[in-house]
Amino acid sequence: MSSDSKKPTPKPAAKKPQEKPVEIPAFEKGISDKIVEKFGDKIEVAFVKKDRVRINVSKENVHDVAEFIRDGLNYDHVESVSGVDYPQDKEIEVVYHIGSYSDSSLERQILILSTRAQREENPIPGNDATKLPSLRDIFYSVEFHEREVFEMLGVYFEGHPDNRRLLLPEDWADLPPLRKDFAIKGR
Amino acid sequence: MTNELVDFALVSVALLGIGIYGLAVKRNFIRMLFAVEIIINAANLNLVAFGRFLPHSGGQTLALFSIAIAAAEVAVGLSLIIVAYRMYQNVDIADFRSLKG
Amino acid sequence: MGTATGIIRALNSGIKHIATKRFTLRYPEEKLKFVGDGYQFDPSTGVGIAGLKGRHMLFHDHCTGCQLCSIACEGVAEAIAMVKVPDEQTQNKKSIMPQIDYGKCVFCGLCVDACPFYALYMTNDYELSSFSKEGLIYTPAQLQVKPYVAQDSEIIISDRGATHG
Amino acid sequence: MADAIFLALSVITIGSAIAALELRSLIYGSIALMGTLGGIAGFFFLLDSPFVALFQLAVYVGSIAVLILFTVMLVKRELIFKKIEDKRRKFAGIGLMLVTMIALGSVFLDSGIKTITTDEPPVDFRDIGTDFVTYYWPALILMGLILAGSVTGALVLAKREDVENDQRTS
Amino acid sequence: MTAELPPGLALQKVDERIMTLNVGPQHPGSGHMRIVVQIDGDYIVACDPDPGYVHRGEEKMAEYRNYITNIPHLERPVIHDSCNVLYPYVLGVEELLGIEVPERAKYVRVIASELNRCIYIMYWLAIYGIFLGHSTMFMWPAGDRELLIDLMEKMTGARVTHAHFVPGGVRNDLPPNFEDVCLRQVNYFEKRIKEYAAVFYDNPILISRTRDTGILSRQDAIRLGTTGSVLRASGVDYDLRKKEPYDVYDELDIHTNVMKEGDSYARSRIPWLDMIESCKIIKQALQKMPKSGSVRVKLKPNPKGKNETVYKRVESGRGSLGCYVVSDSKPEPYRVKLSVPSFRNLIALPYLLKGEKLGNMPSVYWSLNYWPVEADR
Amino acid sequence: MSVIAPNFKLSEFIKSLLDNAFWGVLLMVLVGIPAVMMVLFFIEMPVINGELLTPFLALTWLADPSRILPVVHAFMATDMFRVMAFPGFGFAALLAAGTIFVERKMLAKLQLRVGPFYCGKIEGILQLMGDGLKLISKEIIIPAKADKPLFWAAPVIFVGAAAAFVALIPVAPGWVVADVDLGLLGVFAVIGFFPIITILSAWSANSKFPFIGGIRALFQMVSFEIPLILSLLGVVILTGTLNLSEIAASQSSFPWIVFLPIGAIVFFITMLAELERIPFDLPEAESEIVAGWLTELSGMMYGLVQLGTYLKLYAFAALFVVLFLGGWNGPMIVPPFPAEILTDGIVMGPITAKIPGLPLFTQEMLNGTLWFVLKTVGVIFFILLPRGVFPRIRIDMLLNLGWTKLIGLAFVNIFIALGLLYAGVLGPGGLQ
Repeated sequence: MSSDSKKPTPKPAAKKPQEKPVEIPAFEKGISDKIVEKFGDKIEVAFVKKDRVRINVSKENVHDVAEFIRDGLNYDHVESVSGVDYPQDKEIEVVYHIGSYSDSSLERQILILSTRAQREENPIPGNDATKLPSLRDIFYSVEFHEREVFEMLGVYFEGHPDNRRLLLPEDWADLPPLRKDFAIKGR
Repeated sequence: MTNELVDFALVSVALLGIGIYGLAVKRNFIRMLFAVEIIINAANLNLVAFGRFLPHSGGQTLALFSIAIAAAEVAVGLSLIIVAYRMYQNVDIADFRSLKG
Repeated sequence: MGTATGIIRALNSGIKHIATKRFTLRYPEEKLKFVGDGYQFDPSTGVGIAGLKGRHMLFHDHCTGCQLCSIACEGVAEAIAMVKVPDEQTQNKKSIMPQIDYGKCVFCGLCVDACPFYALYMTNDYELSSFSKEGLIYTPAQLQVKPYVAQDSEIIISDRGATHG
Repeated sequence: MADAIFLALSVITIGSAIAALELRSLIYGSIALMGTLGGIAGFFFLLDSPFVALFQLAVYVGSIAVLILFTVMLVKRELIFKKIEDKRRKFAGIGLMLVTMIALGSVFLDSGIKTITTDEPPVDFRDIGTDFVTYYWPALILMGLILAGSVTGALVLAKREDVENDQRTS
Repeated sequence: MTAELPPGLALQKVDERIMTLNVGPQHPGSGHMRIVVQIDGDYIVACDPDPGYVHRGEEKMAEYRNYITNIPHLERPVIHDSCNVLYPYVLGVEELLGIEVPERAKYVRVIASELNRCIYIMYWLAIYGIFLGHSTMFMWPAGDRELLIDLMEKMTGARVTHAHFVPGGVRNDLPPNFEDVCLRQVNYFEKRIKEYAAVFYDNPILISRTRDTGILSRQDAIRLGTTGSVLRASGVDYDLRKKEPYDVYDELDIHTNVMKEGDSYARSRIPWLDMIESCKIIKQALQKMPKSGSVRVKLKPNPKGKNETVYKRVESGRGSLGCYVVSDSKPEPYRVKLSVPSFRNLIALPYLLKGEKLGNMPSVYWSLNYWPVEADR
Repeated sequence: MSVIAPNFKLSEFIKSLLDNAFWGVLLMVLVGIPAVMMVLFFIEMPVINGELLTPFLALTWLADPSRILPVVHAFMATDMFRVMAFPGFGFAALLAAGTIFVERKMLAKLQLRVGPFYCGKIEGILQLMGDGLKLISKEIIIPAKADKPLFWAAPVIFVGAAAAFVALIPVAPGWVVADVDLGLLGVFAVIGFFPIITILSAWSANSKFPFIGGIRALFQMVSFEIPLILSLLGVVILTGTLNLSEIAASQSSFPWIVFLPIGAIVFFITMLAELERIPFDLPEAESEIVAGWLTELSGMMYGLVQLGTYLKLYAFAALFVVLFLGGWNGPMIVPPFPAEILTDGIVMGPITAKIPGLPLFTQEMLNGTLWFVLKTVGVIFFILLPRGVFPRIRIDMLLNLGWTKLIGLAFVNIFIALGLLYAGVLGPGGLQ
């Protein structure tokens, strides 16, 4: 539950806008402003760069924010869902790269929505506290991506209708392999 | 012709007997259809044999009619079997009791 | 009748191709020609000149035994091991040179890029098969040999199709 | 020579008729039935009526046997090998068979047909064709109608209400 | 989800009439994956794709290697399209390291990328042909592909796994006389692929077989997040080379092929049109390319990235290919995520196959422009 | 556990050869020769040159080339020769083998590749033999739960049915294995056997993919039999006979394809479907159902099915030639034999060569065979060509084609034939 927007050290792009006072693109700034206007301090804009806007959300709000991104901002599909493990924060970050096909002004934009789930030392995938709300009812295209994140990092997506393994073998009994404490042999 | 008419007639009687036995004993729908086929063929054999020995072309003509009708009968019978099988998941006619009435 | 004309067009195209030249490289008898004799490194720009990424060639008088190729290979294939060589070179005090295991090498060419003294090149010798795993390990002495491969076939394009000639 | 062939054919026909009813596997039963039908076709050849014989082969072996095999294969595998009958009925059936065979056989043997042989030339199959289109033409048309009707009826009976197309997920 | 059975092992109870077919992994019509197909008669009632037979953990491997040594293994997912698979990673690393690429290198990259796209599509087309039982359409692309492979071999030195793109440019310069050879072979190649129309694309049997099968409507294509030829066959005009031009694509004249139908035929025709388009791009690039100049910026050994995340995407042979790189100021990337088009298009497979005939299974499956090895990564 | 081949040792190799030779000679002396003699004892031997051919005499003559000739003559007059060699199995198998070779090389040429190349030095002509050897030497694997008798029997019966089909085809005037009065009806009867064999083989393998393939083959064959039969009725109406030899002889002036092109097209398409050739090779659609009903067959069983398939291909092509292309009719191109060749042999200076077969092979027969083979090869070419050009079609499209379009066209063909008959243009017996 410590996954609020208080980002610890390796939150990469947080200080970036401050340290380099490059001109912030206006259109992207407009997008981030709309979200900030709607949700206020529930969210945090991590960076605004050319074609990329990154927003950090806590896991309680991610569903509402995603719904607003779809309905209010015309984003319509998720390109990629990546999980990043931060063992020193005891958190797992899940990053959604959201794009739009139907709105021609948003075609080159990627909205990066990141949220964090609690990480457990001894994961029991699906049955521990590493849980996030699924965005499948908002963006249908996350279906296989979330399945992949579930098996690779052990993040269970509540509300996902088909939370089975996808890539790993059925008898995989080790740690979720993309966690940092799963080490490749010999390395 | 070295064979006599009575030989063919006896074979056909034997086939008829086997067919009757099958109809009486078997409870499998498909096997009963086999028995009916055997009886029809016994009749055809008689038709052709008598037609050959009269001699008259009517025997063969009737046999051809009979074969064609048998084909129709088999088609209908098999479709009935399929329907019944779909309903009861079985081929035992004892299970088809509720068809009565 | 679009269907009929389509079918006739397809058949016609098929029959026409019976008279087209065959496009097959009959490999062990013909070998495709390549640019140069391998991957050369241009010291002035630091850029490779194209060639084939085949087996390596080691210039003993350039190699200093700095192990950079081995380090470059570490993350990729771990095919390069540094071994002692008997001959004495002035620039190579430790007398170690790379030995390459072609059972592991992926021919990415990173070792060639890593070599600061231009001692390691890749050549167009790609026929490296061997009956044993040991036969695939090339010692520095073997790597010194300049390969000779008879490669003369080129793609010839004419009106009746392309062939390897 | 014809006698040997006749004997062989009778053995094949009657044997495979019994086998068709008694073999445990329905598939083999169907194959044995094909043997019976082929044997009957052989008898037709012996009787100098090759047209009926080939017709028998084409219709029975070519289509009816296929239909039967197809139906049998639709049935569950364990039912193909299941044999359903009861003992008492079996004895009664054998009795019935014997009674029929003995009665009819004795009638045949007793009647005058025992001595009938013929040396006349066989009926040409062209005569049958002439018969069909002259004397029997109403019957021919009726037969065609019956065939068409029965096939249509069979199709209607066997057609299953198809899986409705609720395919697309929403 | 039940706690006892591991996910993925739970068996559904099915109707007796329904037959379950395991199409793959050892099946001529599956590629390196398994499709569990449930058929009722000739109709598919359910379909469950099961990839993962060639999963190699590329993303995990990338966390252990530095930015440069990641190159040879990151191109392995699609060796036929290896330049394009590597492209977003290289672009991302360039942004992380803050490198500006020389102009000539950008053109060389575009040429290599377009050649590789053609090579990939030819391979895909060959398999599509054999899936439809058209053996000639297997042999012709497999043979004509050799023209381009020969070009790539002259250019990079390797036939499939080129490892040609590096952060800061390309590995080596073009060989002498390359422009003429390339122009000649690409011209002949273009002539050859236009001959496929009579035998394959305008063949009435093929058209009647693939028309109106596996229709993906425009809304669904967007909603499912498909990409590449699948998306453009459904009427969405979206090509990253035009919409978000990287390198020098904004200086080239690119035409995007879009079809409205969204059926298997449109999905299979779009890549072929793309190939013809690629040939034009190559010719343009050969014309506009600076005739000399550096093609590579020399990097420091073991470069360290900024403490940033980048997400770069390119248009590969199958669609938009994204690469998300998280860096934490170490020589190794903290996390590399490949968002591959095959994986994104796979989601459409169960959706398209439901209610389809079994005979349409191979054509619909392969028209998704799907490469199993890439989806597994 | 994989087995590594042991190292080659010359001594062991020679020993194994000697062993084999020893056992072979022993078995031949103890079993083989007595068995042959016993068999020969029961066979009615022909009388040649006024002498009864006893086994002893036969063996003596075998050693004397000048005395073999009458034996060859006698053999060529037998039915055995007809069944085994010339119009029958051997001839058809030869043509079938040629078909396979031509198919491979032609397809390779069409697909811009080389095809079989190395086996046999010249363009790989011995490749087929190599493949046959490979198939024979392969292990025959039978699925554990297969119905073994049926599984074994099906390929053999398949070849048998194909051979029966071949037997009905007249090659040259008088050269036909079974000159049945109702040949065409016999063809229909034989064709009816193939679906049964297919479905039995498919069912007996007890596997899913063969079963789906078998059901597809059944659908395809049964539904295309009807347009096949109907498309041939036009020819029967015009010739007024069912005898294939008479039908072929009736086309001495015009082949029927001139008058019945629709029937020929319908027959050609149905022929492709009955043969399971591309574009109708659904029963073996490898991308959907691995290899259809052939999936579980291995080794020589697969080889037998392939042999049967190509025999069937030859038979269908020959049937097309006989029915629509005029059979053996064609201009005389073989020079007539002078009488002295038959009696004295060919005198070439000091050497006199006597050709043993010539009295049997008349000029008409050679000419007819030549034309027949030429036409058949042409038809086979057009059967093979679609394989390089068309993709496979789908089962519902196939059934739709068979039941609606082809049957309709076949009826059109029948009405054309009837119209020609009643208009008095043509009638039974050919052009009047």
